[in-house]
Amino acid sequence: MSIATSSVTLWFVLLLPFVGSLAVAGLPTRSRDAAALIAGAVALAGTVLMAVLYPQVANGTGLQTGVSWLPSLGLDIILRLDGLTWIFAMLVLAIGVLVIVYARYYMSPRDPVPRFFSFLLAFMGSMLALVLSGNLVQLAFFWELTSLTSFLLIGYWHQNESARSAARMALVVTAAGGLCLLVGVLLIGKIVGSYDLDTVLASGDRIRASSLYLPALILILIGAFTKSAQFPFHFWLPHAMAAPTPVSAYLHSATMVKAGIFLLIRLWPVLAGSEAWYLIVTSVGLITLILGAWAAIFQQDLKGLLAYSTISHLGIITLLLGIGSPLAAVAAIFHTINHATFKASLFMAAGIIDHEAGTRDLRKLSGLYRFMPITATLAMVAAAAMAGVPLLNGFLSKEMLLAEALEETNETLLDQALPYLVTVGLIFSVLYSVRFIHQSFFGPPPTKLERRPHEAPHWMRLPIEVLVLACVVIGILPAVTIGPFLDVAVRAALGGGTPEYSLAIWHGFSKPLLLSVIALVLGTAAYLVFARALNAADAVPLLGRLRGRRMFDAVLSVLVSSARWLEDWLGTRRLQPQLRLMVLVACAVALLPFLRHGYAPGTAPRTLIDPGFALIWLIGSACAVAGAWQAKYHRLAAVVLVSGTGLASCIGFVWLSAPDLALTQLLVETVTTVLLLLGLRWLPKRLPDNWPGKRTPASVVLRRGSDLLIAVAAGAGVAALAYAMMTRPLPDAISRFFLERSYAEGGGRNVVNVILVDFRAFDTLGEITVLAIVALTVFSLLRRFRPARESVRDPEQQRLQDAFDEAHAGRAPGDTVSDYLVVPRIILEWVFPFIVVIALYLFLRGHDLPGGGFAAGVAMSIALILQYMAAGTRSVEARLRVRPTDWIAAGLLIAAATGAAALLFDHPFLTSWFHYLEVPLIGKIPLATALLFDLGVFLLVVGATALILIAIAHQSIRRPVRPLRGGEETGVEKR
Amino acid sequence: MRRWLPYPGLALALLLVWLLLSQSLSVGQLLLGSGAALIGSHAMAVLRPPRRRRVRLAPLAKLGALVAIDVVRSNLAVAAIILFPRKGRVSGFVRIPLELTERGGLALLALILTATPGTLWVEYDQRKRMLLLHVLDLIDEEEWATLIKSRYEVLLLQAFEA
Amino acid sequence: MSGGWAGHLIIAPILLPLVAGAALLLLKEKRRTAKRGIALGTTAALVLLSVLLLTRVARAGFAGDPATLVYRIGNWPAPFGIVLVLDWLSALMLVLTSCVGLAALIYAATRWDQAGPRFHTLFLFQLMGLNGAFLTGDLFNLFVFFEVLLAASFGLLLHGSSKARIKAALHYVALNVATSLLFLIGAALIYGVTGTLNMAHLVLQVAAVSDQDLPMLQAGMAILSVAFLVKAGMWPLGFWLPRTYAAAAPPVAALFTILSKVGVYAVLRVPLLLFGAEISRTAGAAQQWLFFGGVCTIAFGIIGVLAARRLSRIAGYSLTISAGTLLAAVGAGEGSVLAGALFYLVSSTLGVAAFYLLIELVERRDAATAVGGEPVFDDEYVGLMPIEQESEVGVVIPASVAILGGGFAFCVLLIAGLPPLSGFLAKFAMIDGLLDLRDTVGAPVWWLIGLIVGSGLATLIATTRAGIDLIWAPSERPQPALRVTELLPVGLLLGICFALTIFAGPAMRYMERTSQSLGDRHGYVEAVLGPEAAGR
Amino acid sequence: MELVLALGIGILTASGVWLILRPRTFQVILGLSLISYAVNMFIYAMGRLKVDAPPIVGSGAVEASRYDDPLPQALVLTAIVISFAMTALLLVVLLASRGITGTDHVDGDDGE
Amino acid sequence: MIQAPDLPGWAALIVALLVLSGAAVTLVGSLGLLRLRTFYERVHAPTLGSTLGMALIVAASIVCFSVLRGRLSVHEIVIALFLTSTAPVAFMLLARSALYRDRRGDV
Amino acid sequence: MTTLALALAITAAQILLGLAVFCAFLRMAWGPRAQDRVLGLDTFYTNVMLLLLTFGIQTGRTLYLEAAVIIALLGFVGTVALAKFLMRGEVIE
Repeated sequence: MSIATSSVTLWFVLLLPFVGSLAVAGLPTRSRDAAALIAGAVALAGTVLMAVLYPQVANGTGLQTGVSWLPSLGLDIILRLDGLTWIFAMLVLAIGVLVIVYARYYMSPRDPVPRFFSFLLAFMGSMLALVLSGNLVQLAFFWELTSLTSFLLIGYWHQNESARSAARMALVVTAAGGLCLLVGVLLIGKIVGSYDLDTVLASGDRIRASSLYLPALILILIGAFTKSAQFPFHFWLPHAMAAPTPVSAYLHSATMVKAGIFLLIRLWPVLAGSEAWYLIVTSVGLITLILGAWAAIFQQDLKGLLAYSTISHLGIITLLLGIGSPLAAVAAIFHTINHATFKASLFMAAGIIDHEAGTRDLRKLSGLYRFMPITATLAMVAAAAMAGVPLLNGFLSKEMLLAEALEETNETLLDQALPYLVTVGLIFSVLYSVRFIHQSFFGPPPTKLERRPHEAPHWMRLPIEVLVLACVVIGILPAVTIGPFLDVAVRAALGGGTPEYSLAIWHGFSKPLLLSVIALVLGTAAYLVFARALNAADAVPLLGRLRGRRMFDAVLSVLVSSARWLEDWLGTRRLQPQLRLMVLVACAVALLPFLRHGYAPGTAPRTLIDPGFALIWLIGSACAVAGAWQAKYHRLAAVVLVSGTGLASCIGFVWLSAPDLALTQLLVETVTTVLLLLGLRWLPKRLPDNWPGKRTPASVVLRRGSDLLIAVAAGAGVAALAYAMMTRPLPDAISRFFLERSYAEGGGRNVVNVILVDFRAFDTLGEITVLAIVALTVFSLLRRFRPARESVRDPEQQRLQDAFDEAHAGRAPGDTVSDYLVVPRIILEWVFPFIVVIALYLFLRGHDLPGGGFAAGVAMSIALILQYMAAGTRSVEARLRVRPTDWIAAGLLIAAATGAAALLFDHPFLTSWFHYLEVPLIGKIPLATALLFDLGVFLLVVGATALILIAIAHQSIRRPVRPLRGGEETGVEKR
Repeated sequence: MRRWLPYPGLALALLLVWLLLSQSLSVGQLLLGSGAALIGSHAMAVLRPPRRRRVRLAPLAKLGALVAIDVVRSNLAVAAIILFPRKGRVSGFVRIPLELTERGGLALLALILTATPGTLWVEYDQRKRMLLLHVLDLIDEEEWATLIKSRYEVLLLQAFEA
Repeated sequence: MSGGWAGHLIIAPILLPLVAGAALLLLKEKRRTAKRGIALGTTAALVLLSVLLLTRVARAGFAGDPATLVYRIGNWPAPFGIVLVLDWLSALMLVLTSCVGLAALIYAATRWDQAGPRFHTLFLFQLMGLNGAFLTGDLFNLFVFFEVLLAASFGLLLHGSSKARIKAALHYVALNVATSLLFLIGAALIYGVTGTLNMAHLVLQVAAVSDQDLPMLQAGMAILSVAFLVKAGMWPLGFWLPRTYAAAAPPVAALFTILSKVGVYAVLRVPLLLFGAEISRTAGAAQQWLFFGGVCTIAFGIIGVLAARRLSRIAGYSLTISAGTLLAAVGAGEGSVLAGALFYLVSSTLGVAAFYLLIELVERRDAATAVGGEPVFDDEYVGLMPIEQESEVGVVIPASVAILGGGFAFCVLLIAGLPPLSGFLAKFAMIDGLLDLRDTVGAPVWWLIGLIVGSGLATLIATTRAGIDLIWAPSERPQPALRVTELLPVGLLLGICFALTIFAGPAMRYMERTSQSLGDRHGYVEAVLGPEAAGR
Repeated sequence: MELVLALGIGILTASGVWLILRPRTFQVILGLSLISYAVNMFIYAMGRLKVDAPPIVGSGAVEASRYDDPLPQALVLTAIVISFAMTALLLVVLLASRGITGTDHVDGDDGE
Repeated sequence: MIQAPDLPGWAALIVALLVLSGAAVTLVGSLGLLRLRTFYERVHAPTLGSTLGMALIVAASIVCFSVLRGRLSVHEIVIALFLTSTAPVAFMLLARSALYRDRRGDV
Repeated sequence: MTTLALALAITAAQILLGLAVFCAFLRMAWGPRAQDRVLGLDTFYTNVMLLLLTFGIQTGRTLYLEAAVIIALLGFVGTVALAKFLMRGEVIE
């Protein structure tokens, strides 16, 4: 097969599971056979194609193909097939086929299996992509993807709480590891300068010499250990047994947990060989080996036993990799394959037992051999392989392990103790294997089962048969069967340093054999002695307190509760602290530059003090202080005083050559006062605080004191800034341009107005939009307005006055108010047309003199509001139909259309045009688009201001809706 | 005519105000001012105040002169009160029954009384036609009542209700 | 200024929503379909428009021509009139805005737009404000558009008023009004020192500021930055963010994800422009502050995510995290970290927006959330609101939970930065860039890397805790009634992220150019003021 | 004159800041208006002070130094409008909050 | 800033006198605001400023601008007109509301 | 010379008016009645308007009179609203 065809085949193999996953996901819920068929076909096709690719790797060259993905960061999708990858890919695919066949019969007919097979295929694809990755980042990418898909698989029976929490635990642990791995590989990439696997594998020395080696190593190891359930991250694996058994058989024997191992093997040439590697990996492997085996002994759940044994065997592989010698690495690869075969078959067997007997509890199982002899036999063989009985594949790799353990590699204590500890682990492993078999298949017929078990269907047994056959064949004829493949894999994995090794059943009497026999004998004996005690165990001795899940939960809950505490401590949900912080931060950052450069007022000549202005301005400031003082209990006083401040600032503007500002400020001031008063009606009465003991608490005093300090600091800061700026000469600004062009090119003498409607009309457009939005918001918010209970009723004054009118003969209710307003109302009516004329005047001359659309609009709306005040809402609206939203829309559209008209002449938006028209008798009439724009402003301002004020005013004449029966609602009008 | 110019007098006043504001008698301003006056008087029409009968101007002019004198006089009087407080000065409320019912007249009277320092229009009871007045320097209630009735109300009655 | 109609396209993202929004006001509230149609059409047109502008920038930029397009409003020359500047960054933000906007609007059109009056107008004005803020090249005009978008956001936040919304809105409005005042002070100071408001002109003027005036300028800049950072949600200035967003109606919250980026955008634009390396009399210190602020913000975001009890708060805090990440990336320096951060900005914005939309769908299973409270007052203007008039009668999709779960999972992956969506690539790019800085910046780089990784993990922990129970736990609750139009926007957003993953190469290339352009003051000045000014 | 104006701006700001740090909504709204007066004056002051030099030009050639800087004035006008709008909005929101929570505390609950 | 328009001597004198007396009257009125004892009395005080004080200053202004422009400038009359028609309204309403407060029971 | 005298007179008048404003301010700040404060504000407005007139005379520009016109015409609106609020408990019924 040519390279090109092979590449295409490889892509095909990789994409097939993903495509299959999507296809299966689209199947109807009940289509069990179709789903299984598609999934099986996909996996089988993958297996076959992968097998076909073998020649490409057999000669040691491998295959590499890639597409560009994120070239600037060195991330390309590269598929890289070599011996090691091939072996793993085959494991993934072939065992996948078997698991799919098995699952077809295992899953209940009522299960919506398309989802299951879809997830399974997605996982298969991710796993394949992981092992085929030719780029480290790509590897990390698919690494996380396997975590995710396995999460879905583990949580497949999500109706069970255990499945949900197990899935979550597995996800959190492995995803966290994956993130560490990502950083780790990025570090490696930085050392090497590339994420390309080939490059990385070629730069082992450089990596080990780098100062980043240790962090990178640790991060990558964390990734690998979490995935491969190594101590102390092993705890998620037993809980993951909540997954359907096919998932366990697939993920937890052959694939997912092997990803970590794969990574360690893959990077072995680069990372191994340092002391840190040896110490960390070996000891973690050893601890995991012993711990897992020890815990497995005491499990009562079949799958639990297998899970812990998996942990233990993964420990073996890790240990082997940790030792660091090439031969150990060979053993590791070999054991990986072996473990995959026997453990997958054991899981499947356990699944059959569960299926048939209805329980996986070892204490309830007994004597199943008579019901399912074939399954029992198969399980026995597989278990024997697990225990390391000769003639089976497990034995071979175990021998290699013992040999390596005995080998003296260095002087450390660990090295010395290794053979003994490994043997202890093996003894345990024999013990639990024996227990597994004996307890379930032998002994008296079971009594605690709910149904009578019998042999599983043939097709369900078939996968086990295939796998057990593999165990036996490899065990007996290792050199012929697995030998070549292993050889290719080892060469690919270890590169140049491939050692001489021999795969044979018999190596003569040797220390490893002795230890092996000891382990077998002691293990069996221990079972015979402790069998009964083991059945009574309900916890793992010595490790009882180290329940992984409880610790995980505890860690998470500590995390969450401390986060909550920290959130309260570091954050706040209250407004005052937030404003305080904001002011403080602003003060602080504004201060910083002055700390460095010092503060100095400028040198420009000062303006002479003008007593009249100075007096008014200081009175205005005094008003502000007094207003601040009164605002808590005397709101009205505060409003009055703040108005005073506003007025003073108007005068300031007049004095300081800004008549436009003064005019506008004055008008806005008036409207704001009315607005605040409208609001005041709905606020509660404030009474002075009555502190216990008539004394203000210290905390309150302190807070007020600190607020005062902040306020003074802010004020002083702003004052200092203002002073420093005002005393500096004005830079050569752009304002000259406006002054010079205003009349010539803008057609107006009032430069401020020309800026607003021409030079910077875009600002004005935005500004009126703000006004429009606010008006609409106010309007819509008030539609749902719900006054507080005590302010729903008429104000006290009105009630008293109405009561008075009612109580007195010759008076009708409402007389008081009508007497009150009779004269003012007449006068206000008179004033109305005058205000209208003034508004028009302000509008028309704005371009040349102070005024303009905005001022005119506000004046107009004040005229309206006055009528409302004098005559009342109903009376005004009976005569006057105000449609504020239409005004707003018209204003906006006119302004925007004026601007857009320029586009018709291919001028930019808002390009103005003006012309002086000679009209006989009258003289020159200025025609300017700016005036039209200002008209938009005018209309909008009238509409928006009126809408805001009227909407608030309307609240007074609305009444709560009382729900009637039948859900209908009705409004009861006042009076 | 009514349709186009609902309140001719008002429109004239508005035009006057416009011309005063623009400080110009040019044709352009006259036109603009007329337009504004038109709009203004239509704005008034929207409010639909009750129609008023013709107002006689002669009594009003006389009234204006009187008020001008009174304002200056009472200004000085009140200034004296403020600057040189004298013991025994009493201020208080006076009730005065009014014959004037016309809205405009009432409003004008209220303006005059309030604008004159020393007297303050406080309340008018529409049913009893009773005016409540506050006087800064109250010597004799009766005297105030007759003063107001004879000095202002008579003229106002002539202007508005004759 | 010529170039025919194409030359005027830059103004369209502002003008179009403005006109459409205003025109909607003329329609009676009852003509809901028409309103929906117009709003949707406008937003869709905005998507097309912004994509067109983006391709224009990209085509010119990748071809080696100047990518920055300038539009002089009112035909006034550059430092005097207001200019709109379309460059790499603003084009990107425009596309992002319109896409999120379209998704949110489609979602809202199913039922949320009935929860109060004038929704579509406010929505369009919001888009207008956002687009304006991203396009403008004038400091004060930026303020105006900030106010436009804030005002609209107040309105939208209060849409379908409820107790939580009103309480949150009170804080939000008060804080933002105060912030706006800071903005004004800062902008005024800058004007006072330099005498100009045009950003490009500012670059020139800043370089000419005398030593004596420098602290004033810096103080102005600092105050301005505080205003931006409050909006960006930096710790300790951004406590309002998660709460406010959690209170908003889902489509509104989704749109707000863009809003939180405006502050970051402003930080990217203004201070970077004014205090870059060329004029670096203070650049170092400011960037350092930004960096540490960002780091603290991420840390606080992580804490918040872990502490959150509700999904909407998780989403809010993940915005905090993303803001912090961006700020820290800006602080760490321009270049590849920034490119990664921009990539992250895009994908996290899309992800969180989709997440907000999904949360409501997921939680709808919990309680039939009424769109609004019952009205208290009879309405004077348009009559009573028909509440839930056509609710819950949608097509019940059999696999609704599965779809929800899938969407939820993708959102989580996107936010947490896990494969297979673009979040992973973004984090990868950022960490990759950061690792290059380890020699220049030192230890803090490791903190930042740790926090970036940690934030993903924290998000994962928090969302799985809440999400698994919501989606997976068996319940007696009826299947949620979903409508296709509610899922479509989520799919749209996730689909964009998916596309970003697949076309990561070109996308990242765009981000890199964006990041470069941010550092290229000279190019900016030249584009806006012309070559003579820049050569000065 | 500069000093007087700066002092006034400072006092206004300080009063405003004090008020926005208070717990009652009405205080906050008044505080914000006070600060916005101060800020308006501040922006104006950035064009430096000129008495009796309003930027209203004749039709002939213009001697720019005889006029006050018009740009800050235009900015202040925009700022006035916007702050008016925001005050209105804040007022309505505080009314709604007061109505729906029953208190005028800024946090919607009366925990001092 | 101490400056004034360039007026002929007689006009300057008139203007100065008018302005000063107007201001003085206004000040007296405002002093009354402080010195009078009850609210009802105090309401009378500011009328000084809004009538005579205003009239004097407006007159000053008219004289000043008429002389400056060389033609009659009566544009300030508008101010007088508006102020006299609006100021009393405020006083009236205010006094009545105070009265209501004082006799709560019998409004 | 006469100009200077006039200038001094105007400045003196402005100071007098400033003092008048101060009196008004004291009423606003002291009260004691709410009506007193409102009255103070009204006086404030009137006095300020007069001050503007003097400023107009001082500068010889009629430009500033516009603000005075606005105060004269609309300055009372705030007072009216406040008074009505005191009387009726709400501004618009």
